[in-house]
Amino acid sequence: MVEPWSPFAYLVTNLARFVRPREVTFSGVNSSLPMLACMLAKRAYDFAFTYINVAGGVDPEPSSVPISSSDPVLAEKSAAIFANEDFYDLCTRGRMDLCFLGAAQIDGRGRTNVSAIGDWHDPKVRLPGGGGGAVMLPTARRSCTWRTEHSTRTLVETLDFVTASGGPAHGGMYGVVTPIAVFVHDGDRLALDSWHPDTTVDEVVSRTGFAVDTSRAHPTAPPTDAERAALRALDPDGAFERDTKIRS
Amino acid sequence: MVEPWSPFAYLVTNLARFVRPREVTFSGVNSSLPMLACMLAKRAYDFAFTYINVAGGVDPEPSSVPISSSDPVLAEKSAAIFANEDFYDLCTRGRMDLCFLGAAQIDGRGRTNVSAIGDWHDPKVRLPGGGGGAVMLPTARRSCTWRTEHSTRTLVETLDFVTASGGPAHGGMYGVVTPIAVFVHDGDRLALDSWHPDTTVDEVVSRTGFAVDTSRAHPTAPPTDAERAALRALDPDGAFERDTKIRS
Amino acid sequence: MTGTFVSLSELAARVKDGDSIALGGSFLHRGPFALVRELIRQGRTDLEIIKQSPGYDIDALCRAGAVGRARTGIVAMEGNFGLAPYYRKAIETKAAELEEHACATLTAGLRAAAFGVPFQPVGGLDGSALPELNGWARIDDPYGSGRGAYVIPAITPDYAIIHAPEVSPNGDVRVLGTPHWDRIMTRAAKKVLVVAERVAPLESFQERPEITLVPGFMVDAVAVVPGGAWPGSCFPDYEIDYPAVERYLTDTDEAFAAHLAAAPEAEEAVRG
Amino acid sequence: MTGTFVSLSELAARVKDGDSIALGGSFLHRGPFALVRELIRQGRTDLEIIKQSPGYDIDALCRAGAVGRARTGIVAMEGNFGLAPYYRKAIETKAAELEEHACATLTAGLRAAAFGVPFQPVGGLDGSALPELNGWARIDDPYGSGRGAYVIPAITPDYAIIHAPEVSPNGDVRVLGTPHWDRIMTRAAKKVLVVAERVAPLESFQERPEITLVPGFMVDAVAVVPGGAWPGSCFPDYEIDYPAVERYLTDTDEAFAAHLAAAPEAEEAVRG
Repeated sequence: MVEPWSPFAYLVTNLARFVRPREVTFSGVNSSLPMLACMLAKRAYDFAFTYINVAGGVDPEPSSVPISSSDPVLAEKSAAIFANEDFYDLCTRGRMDLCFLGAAQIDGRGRTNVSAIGDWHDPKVRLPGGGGGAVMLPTARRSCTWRTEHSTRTLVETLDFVTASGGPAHGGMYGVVTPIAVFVHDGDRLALDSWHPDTTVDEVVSRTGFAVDTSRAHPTAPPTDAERAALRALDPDGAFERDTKIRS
Repeated sequence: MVEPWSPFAYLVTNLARFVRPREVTFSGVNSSLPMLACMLAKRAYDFAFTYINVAGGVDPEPSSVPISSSDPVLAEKSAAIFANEDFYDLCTRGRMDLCFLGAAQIDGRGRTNVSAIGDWHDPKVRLPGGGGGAVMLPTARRSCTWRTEHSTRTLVETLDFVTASGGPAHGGMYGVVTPIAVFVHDGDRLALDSWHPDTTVDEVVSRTGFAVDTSRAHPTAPPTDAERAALRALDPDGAFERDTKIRS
Repeated sequence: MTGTFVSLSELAARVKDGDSIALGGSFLHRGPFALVRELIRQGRTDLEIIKQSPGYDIDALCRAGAVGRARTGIVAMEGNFGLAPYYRKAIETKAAELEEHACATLTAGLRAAAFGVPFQPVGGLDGSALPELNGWARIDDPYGSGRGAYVIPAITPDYAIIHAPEVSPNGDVRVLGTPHWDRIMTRAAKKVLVVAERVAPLESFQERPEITLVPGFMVDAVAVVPGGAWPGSCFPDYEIDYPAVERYLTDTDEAFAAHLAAAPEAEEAVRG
Repeated sequence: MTGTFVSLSELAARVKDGDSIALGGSFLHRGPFALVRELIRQGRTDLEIIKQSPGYDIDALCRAGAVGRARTGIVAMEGNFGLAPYYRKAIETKAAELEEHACATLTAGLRAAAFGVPFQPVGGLDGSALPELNGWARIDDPYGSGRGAYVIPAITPDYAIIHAPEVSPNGDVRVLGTPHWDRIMTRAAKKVLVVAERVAPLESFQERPEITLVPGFMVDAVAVVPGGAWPGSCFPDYEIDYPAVERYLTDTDEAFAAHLAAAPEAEEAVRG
């Protein structure tokens, strides 16, 4: 019997799969899932890449997995402190390969809203703000985001506010992972790349607020033994899984 | 009998006298005399000031006096490394009180040429270039310079090239020291402030290429015992005095 | 030169109603939280908060009604706590005004101030609604590259206020691990105030001067407050006190009062 | 990741005729002088030299006819040696072209490249003839302060080449004392080459990561050349060899050849 692929594990694993050999990959504040994804990639994949994070760490060897994705433990055993100004400049000068950036709403072009629900000037919900997004999304070579809720509230036809968008080189988020699907940008729009084997294309489409091309989609490849083992090692007692409020 | 006041000692001592309590004072590359002046001021004057230098030192306690005014010894016992970008930014944002800046030619307005003798594009002599001058002279609160030759070649009516000039706040060099005189800017032009007791106002005027107001000038106050003792301690065997090629 | 050491209450008293303050650290890490609480105790109002990623600090200040304006990039409690509830309420009710930045645009404004120039170009922002919202100008490259850049106006806080594990007797500031945004804040602000865990011997600074983040001559005053970054972390001394953050988030006046009273500096604050 | 360690000759071979190279250090201090000499031995020509305060390096390169263009702030041998004679001759005879900067305008151009923007405002320059000479544009503050600033176009060296006392096995670079302009050079350049005195244990970097100037992932290749900053200093290892500088300045081809042959890396260079 195959172990079920929990929404949490699906998210972390598919975020990790965006990491590529020899590249520079970044995770920031408020980003526990990308942090876990980068740590999973380091453990599970048989290639080298540079992992930098908002704690200043460069390929750190944290003694524990912190709740806060900006925790100083993420710089343990780092041989350098590559701090905020440095990694932002790295990104704006075009040397950041992959950025994980948060989003509240995502539209079909891969743009994001992290600012407000409702009118910005009279918000129904004031959101955290985009952090690095407005500067990093247009300048990083690729950016990926995630949502723990796959719904027409989060994947929308029209953003309430465009916090971050794509730059001259690309159209927005390269990849989006939800508890049931993985989207990849086709240069014009986000297209369905794969769906959780326990769901269907129809369900993904019906729960997505923007029109989505599914013509090249396929069921997501199940987690490898190495991916499962890595995630188990990172979250042995399931604390992160419990803390991640997923609406799937 | 009073010990003679050598041109070298006159230069160093009168540069030191521009240092004021509680201020931030800077010496840079190619600036042995200002370096000695700052070290003299630390030893001879009964007030505190912050001495920063191009070696990154902040109030250092050098174990020896280096030939190069950018030598790492000038950061010994410093509690911080305040490096190039930092001290330039300090200056351009208006927090540098006193800068010592080199010059080849100085005009009556206190502007400097450190670029070329003759036409810049077809120079008779290509000079070192102004280093910090063009940015620091307009932005430091006060700047001072020195020449080891007091002549109509160095203190000129017309610069061959304007490397550095004054900013909106002031007209150029605040102070100029030569082997025989001290000039201070009166807001409009450099005026004679004092002359070496062994020379005369007439000699100073005749050897100065620009018109100079002498109406408030007086003989330079002789070196104090503390100033003499400090310079003796800094240059016990007269090596700096010999190395300083003075044409007086 | 000798550093100026004062009590926490004296340090806070330097900040006046309506001042703009850049707060060091990020989210729950190494923030000048003792000073923030002392500003609340002293009843400060109409503060302008400048920080790329505030959280507990701006939330507590909003809860106390001390904030007039926020210039921020991302605001959250982080960890598992989500949004900063009192900040959110202050913005939604318009009790406080928000100038929404990307973290890097706030940094650009601080860089302009630190560099002594009126504006600073910044990369990115293409397609974002933030430039129009904030009235940021786009300037074409005068050198004909065909590229342009948005420029951010200089941001000059009245005070940069940072928390550090160690200061020297001369007020030199040492930080271990990431400096977050503290470096550029201390260069951009008119004055620098520091809360430190402890005074370390001058010799330890002289041995490794490269680590010193702020030389003493740039520091206006220091208050030594052990544990002052509580309930946040101060590397390498202590980690986040998550239960204390959770208690802070209890939505009653009593809980907030109890939280302020439980802070490490509370005893001194009562004395002061 | 493991650093890429190569011989000095291989390191130099990465730089091609016509490339622009930013050289670390200042005057006779911690310059990548072994690499500079190796470029001379390999007969490189038409190089663009970018450095705020070059001296021995640019002088030797001019002496060998390797320089096509200089972008510099101040050029001198320093100490008691005065002007850099072969640099001076190269400019006066127009063998090399000069783009004269203030140190801070060169830094501004490097900052533009490091920040990913086409131009960078810089303070000062009021009344200087340099902006007109270089065609630098002045831009008014679009935010109505009435202030303006000259802006410097981005300067993106093909290579930043620095000398450091220590690298880690992963190519992390540690510098003690002032970094001079090495930080901004390594952020502005397309690629970073490093000459190091020695490889130090990774653990020593992990103990004090704050001191690391360049993380290994930014470094293209490293050559280990003990004494490579000769005849200059490399803090904390050795001081300037003034007699060697004096011998270098002897104006004969033989003296220059003897100088190159006497360099610490000469044996390896012969082998390589």
